[in-house]
Amino acid sequence: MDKVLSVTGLGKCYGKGCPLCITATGPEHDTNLCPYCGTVVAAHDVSFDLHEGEILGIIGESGSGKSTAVKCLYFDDAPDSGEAVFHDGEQSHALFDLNAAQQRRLRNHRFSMVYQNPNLGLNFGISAGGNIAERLLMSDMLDYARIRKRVKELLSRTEVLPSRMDELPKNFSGGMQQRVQIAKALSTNPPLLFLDEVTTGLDLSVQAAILDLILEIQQELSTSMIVVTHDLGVIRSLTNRTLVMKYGRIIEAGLTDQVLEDPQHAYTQRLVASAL
Amino acid sequence: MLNTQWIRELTSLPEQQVIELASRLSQGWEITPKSLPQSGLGMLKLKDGAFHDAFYLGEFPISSAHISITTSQGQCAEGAASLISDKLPLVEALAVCDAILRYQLDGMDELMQAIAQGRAEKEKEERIRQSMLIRTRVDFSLLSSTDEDDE
Amino acid sequence: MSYPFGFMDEYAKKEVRRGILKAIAIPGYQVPYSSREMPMGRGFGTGGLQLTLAAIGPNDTLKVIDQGSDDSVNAVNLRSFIEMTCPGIDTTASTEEADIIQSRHRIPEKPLSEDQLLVLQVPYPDALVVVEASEEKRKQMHSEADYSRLLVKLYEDIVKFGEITLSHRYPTRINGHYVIDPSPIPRWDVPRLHRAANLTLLGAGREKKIYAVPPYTAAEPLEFDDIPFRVEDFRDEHGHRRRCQRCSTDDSFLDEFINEEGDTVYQCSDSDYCNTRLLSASAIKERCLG
Amino acid sequence: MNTHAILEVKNFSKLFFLHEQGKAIPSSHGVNIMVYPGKLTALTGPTGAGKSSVLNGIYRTYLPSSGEILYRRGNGEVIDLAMADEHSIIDLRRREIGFVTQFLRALPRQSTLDVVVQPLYRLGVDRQQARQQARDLLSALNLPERLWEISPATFSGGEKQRVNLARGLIAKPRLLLLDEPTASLDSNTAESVIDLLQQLKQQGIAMLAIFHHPELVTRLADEVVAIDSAAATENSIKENVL
Amino acid sequence: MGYVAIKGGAEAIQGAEELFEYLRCARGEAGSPLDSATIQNQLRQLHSRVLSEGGLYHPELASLAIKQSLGDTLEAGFALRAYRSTQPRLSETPLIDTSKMRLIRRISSAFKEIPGGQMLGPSNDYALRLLRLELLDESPEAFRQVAHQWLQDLPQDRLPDSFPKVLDALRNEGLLPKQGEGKAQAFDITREPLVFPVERSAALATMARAETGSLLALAYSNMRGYGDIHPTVAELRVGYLPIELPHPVTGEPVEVGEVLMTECEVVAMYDKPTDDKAVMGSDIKAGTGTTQHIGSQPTFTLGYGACFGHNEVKAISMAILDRALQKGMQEGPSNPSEDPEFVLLHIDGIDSMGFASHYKMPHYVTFQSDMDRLRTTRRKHKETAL
Repeated sequence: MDKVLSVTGLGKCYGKGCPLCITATGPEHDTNLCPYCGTVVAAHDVSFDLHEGEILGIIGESGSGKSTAVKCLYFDDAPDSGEAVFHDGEQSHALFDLNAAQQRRLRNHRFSMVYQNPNLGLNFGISAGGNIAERLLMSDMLDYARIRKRVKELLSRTEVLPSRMDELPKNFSGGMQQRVQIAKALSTNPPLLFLDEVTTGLDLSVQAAILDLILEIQQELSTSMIVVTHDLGVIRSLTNRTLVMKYGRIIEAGLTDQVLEDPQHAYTQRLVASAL
Repeated sequence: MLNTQWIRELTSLPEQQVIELASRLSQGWEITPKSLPQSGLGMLKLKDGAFHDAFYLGEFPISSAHISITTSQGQCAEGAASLISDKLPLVEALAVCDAILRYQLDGMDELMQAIAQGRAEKEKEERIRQSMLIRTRVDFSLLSSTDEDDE
Repeated sequence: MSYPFGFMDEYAKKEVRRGILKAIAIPGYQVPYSSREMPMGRGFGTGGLQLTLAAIGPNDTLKVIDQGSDDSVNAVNLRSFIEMTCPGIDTTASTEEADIIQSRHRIPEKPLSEDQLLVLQVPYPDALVVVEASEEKRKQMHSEADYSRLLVKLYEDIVKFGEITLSHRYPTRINGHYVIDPSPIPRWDVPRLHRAANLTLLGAGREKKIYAVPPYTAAEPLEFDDIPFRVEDFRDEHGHRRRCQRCSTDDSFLDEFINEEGDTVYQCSDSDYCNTRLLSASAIKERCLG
Repeated sequence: MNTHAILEVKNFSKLFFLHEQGKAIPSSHGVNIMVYPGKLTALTGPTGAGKSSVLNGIYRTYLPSSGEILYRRGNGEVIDLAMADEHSIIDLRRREIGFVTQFLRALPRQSTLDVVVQPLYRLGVDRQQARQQARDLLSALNLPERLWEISPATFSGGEKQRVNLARGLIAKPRLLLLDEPTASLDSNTAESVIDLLQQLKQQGIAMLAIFHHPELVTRLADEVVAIDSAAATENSIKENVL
Repeated sequence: MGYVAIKGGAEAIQGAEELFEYLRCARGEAGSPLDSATIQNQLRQLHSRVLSEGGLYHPELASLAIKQSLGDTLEAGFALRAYRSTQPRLSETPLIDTSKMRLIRRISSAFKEIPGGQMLGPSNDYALRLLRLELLDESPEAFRQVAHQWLQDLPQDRLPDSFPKVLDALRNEGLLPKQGEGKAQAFDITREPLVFPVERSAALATMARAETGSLLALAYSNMRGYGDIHPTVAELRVGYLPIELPHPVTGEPVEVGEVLMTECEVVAMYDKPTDDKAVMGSDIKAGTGTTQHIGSQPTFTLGYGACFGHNEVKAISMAILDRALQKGMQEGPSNPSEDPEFVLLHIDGIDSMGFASHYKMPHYVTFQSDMDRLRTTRRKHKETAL
């Protein structure tokens, strides 16, 4: 299997920083806030690989750095250190060396993000179909009839009635909005998809349906995905491998069933025990 | 030593009086501009009171004149002035006065008298301004002592 | 008080000229400039006026039109101001005779030549303003030629109305990159920007932008491959092209109004074009009859 | 490693360190096992001897504490499963090594058929064809057809077990790990499972199994490894043990 | 044959202007024209607004502008602006410190007693807003008597020429952000266009010549709850600022005049130290009680407002908006009043008034085009309905 993404030593601090920030924070110090200068070490030395068609989970509580890592990769935030190489067919892109325009290009054409809050991924002022059309138009699909056809296909694939494509997403249920978000994310067949707490806040049965949909799509399109969540159930259902983060560090990484059945780190053991 | 306030003092006299004085004192002198007298705008650059950042508050009219003089006695002098105003004749007159003061040319005494007269005018204005403050000063200490008396 | 030639002080005129040169060098790019206050309202053509004043010289012949007409109040007002502050220039109502044509809302019907300059007055310089209020974000979208949100607006229009509802100010892509707001000209006038022989300068005074469509430059309205851009339709209910009730031409943009009898009548919007047609028609008639 | 074996476990140990209690709990110690293509090796021993830990260790659901787990891949290459990187393990799980446990884990809403067909989808088998194979297998395992389209969440223990088996067997792995696959089956179904396992053996599939009933060891095992928590163990052929 | 209905525009324009002028002079011989000094003194506050909104401290032309525009502040400011477009820029003052201002008013609402004292100066803050009907029929004698009376028995004591700033006292206590020298470069909005993001100096300059009502409205939105800076007026000063320019020959500073101005400093509720701002936005998992934050101490935050003339509402509004904009620039705007683009592009009276007026101009062509769209759309609608 080919590597899609390799991340090495990614780090991100909020604050002015001091020489002691790194050594004075982390799981062993039980904080990510530097006691000397007040800097938040949101992520430090985060490294991992992602292979084609793989779903990687990142689990941790809020402030663990899991969202920071994904935000950096999706260019919502800029890291302070580290490298990330995205392998796209013949091409390789050192993500953090690209200029802003190149980054936005990748973001619009090769990556996708499904946010916990559909408000972030969708424009509620335009129709569900219009939301999906925007991404297609961005990729220079300029034939109205073809756009309509593709939008219908995507919506049926994500089990949204195509007859509702011209309605505003704000009239939809939370689960439906998530489906539209997923349809939009998939519209350009991105090789890399980020999912940020996509089922948080949804009813249990809706959660299950969304997870099911994500799995099906992953199998069909062999999209590589990074799933960020604090929910062990999501990790168990979706992912092959899991990173556990705490206070900005990866404290454990392994096959998902191994992390859940035979956790090595004290924190992971506590996490798993508390979820049972 | 030339005081830096003389323009402010002299221009508190009526404009026409200053122009006439300069033209009378410089009668018979040869006056040539060192640069063309101009009027236009100046920009006021302030230091803000909170962070001491520089910023521009706005513009004001400005005129300036720069002349050289050969007096009837053959003495050479140079004078210049700027003024917040767009009245060129006035600023040209001030440039003449500047030369007189700077080179102690003939008429210096008369000019000094006019300046003293202007200074008296300014003093009057200044006393009015000071009165605005003195008469509207809030005396909190008085208030608090009254309170104590009541107790 | 007397004013310098062209009203503005020389420094200001130089700055406008620098802006013009930059605008020509980057077709369709909105060049910011520190627009000066003119003695008429922002929105009354102060952007176009500054361009005209920075470009005009004593031997130039100027035409000022508003809504296609030289007699419109705004055109009259601008023309007399320019005459007052630019001694030595000539003014004309004839499109052909003018070196500089300042216009609001119309491009003259008669194609302009390489020697002519068209100055358009612009209220909103940025076509993206309908989808993005923040100028900072719009600037970034332009730099990446990211017009997808504008196209979504067209998409949504077709979904909702079966038609693109943009009537004037139709977003137009210049030289394959920047999309401009071509000023509130009707869609009728957009194709006449495309590869025109003349230079077109667009000036927004209040929004402080200058941009240009240089001679022979592509100017293409945004459209879908299968739903082409369309100009105003002047056919009657039987599908016949309406004619100007005055000069009888059937190839110009028409104004519609209600006459004394309460009937709807149509007339050329471009007064010079109408007059020219009328003159040549009467010349022909005379020749035939005589 | 033995040239005939597909799997050779050498001196495998597993102990759990529980941070909360601050103590280490030994589970398996010094286990040695051989598994051969077309043969079934049974793992026997008392409850708590760590039999399941061994299977989990081989499948890498548990991280082995020490020892080697040498596996011969389809292409002849030998790999130590105790040390292999995660992506190799994922690939092996997808293509070569199956694991049937007593527990069924599936997405809450997923239909039985969808649960069973998953491994084939992952291999990229045509969807139609994959579903047909799943149907055939479910009927071979006597699961009533009316249950195929509903979620196994509400099934009885025996029904769940069959779904689990079907999913573990459908992709025809080269090595199959079985942890009490017939534990909660009625005798009829148990018989059909036994048939199925026999067939698999004939197809050359290697199996390592833990059985609830000693009788099944007798009927199915070619090799037996008896382990207890105290002593090191190794393969012995069935006859020697019995 | 006449051409549509717009023929004769020129005559109509001239007629309209003559009528406007007639209304200025109506009442004929019974009235008398306003002179410059009357406007400057009797319409002092109006005059101040025009000075600052026109962005040009020219008291005489400001009076003229008020006169010819019949007292419309927007129009009058506009005329001053148009005038400045014709004038060359000759000079720029050195950086002037406003502590040299010759004050006529100085108050603080932060402290009862301030070094140098509080002086109310000319203010009607506490006057009852009752109509003074006696002024309806004011005789010239009574009018002159008021001034005469005030000038009687002027006190002889003398106050210092300048006063310390209240902020300096707070700063010495360490309650304000540490003060370095500040930025020496300033953005000139009269010669460079605003391209966002802009520097604070561009925001200050834009607000200094903004329309008073617009500034007030946006500042008010912040005070009411669309924003939360909770300001206190540390000091409000009105006075004459001496302008010194270097002598053209010797280069030594010479006072060339003075401008009347108002300035205001507000102190706003404290916040995290500026360099820790990013911390506020991120999801911090704070450590246990053992960790201690040894970074810089929280301080009050500050806002500054200033304008030509005597216009206190404008200076206060500007100071509040300055603080709000700093917040928006640092943390991203969460309210319109914190959004630099929103605030700075909508407060200029000349721009906004001009654009509102332009809707009075003919829009035949665009309206024709609108009608075409509506008709076509309706036709389509009918077709699909059939």
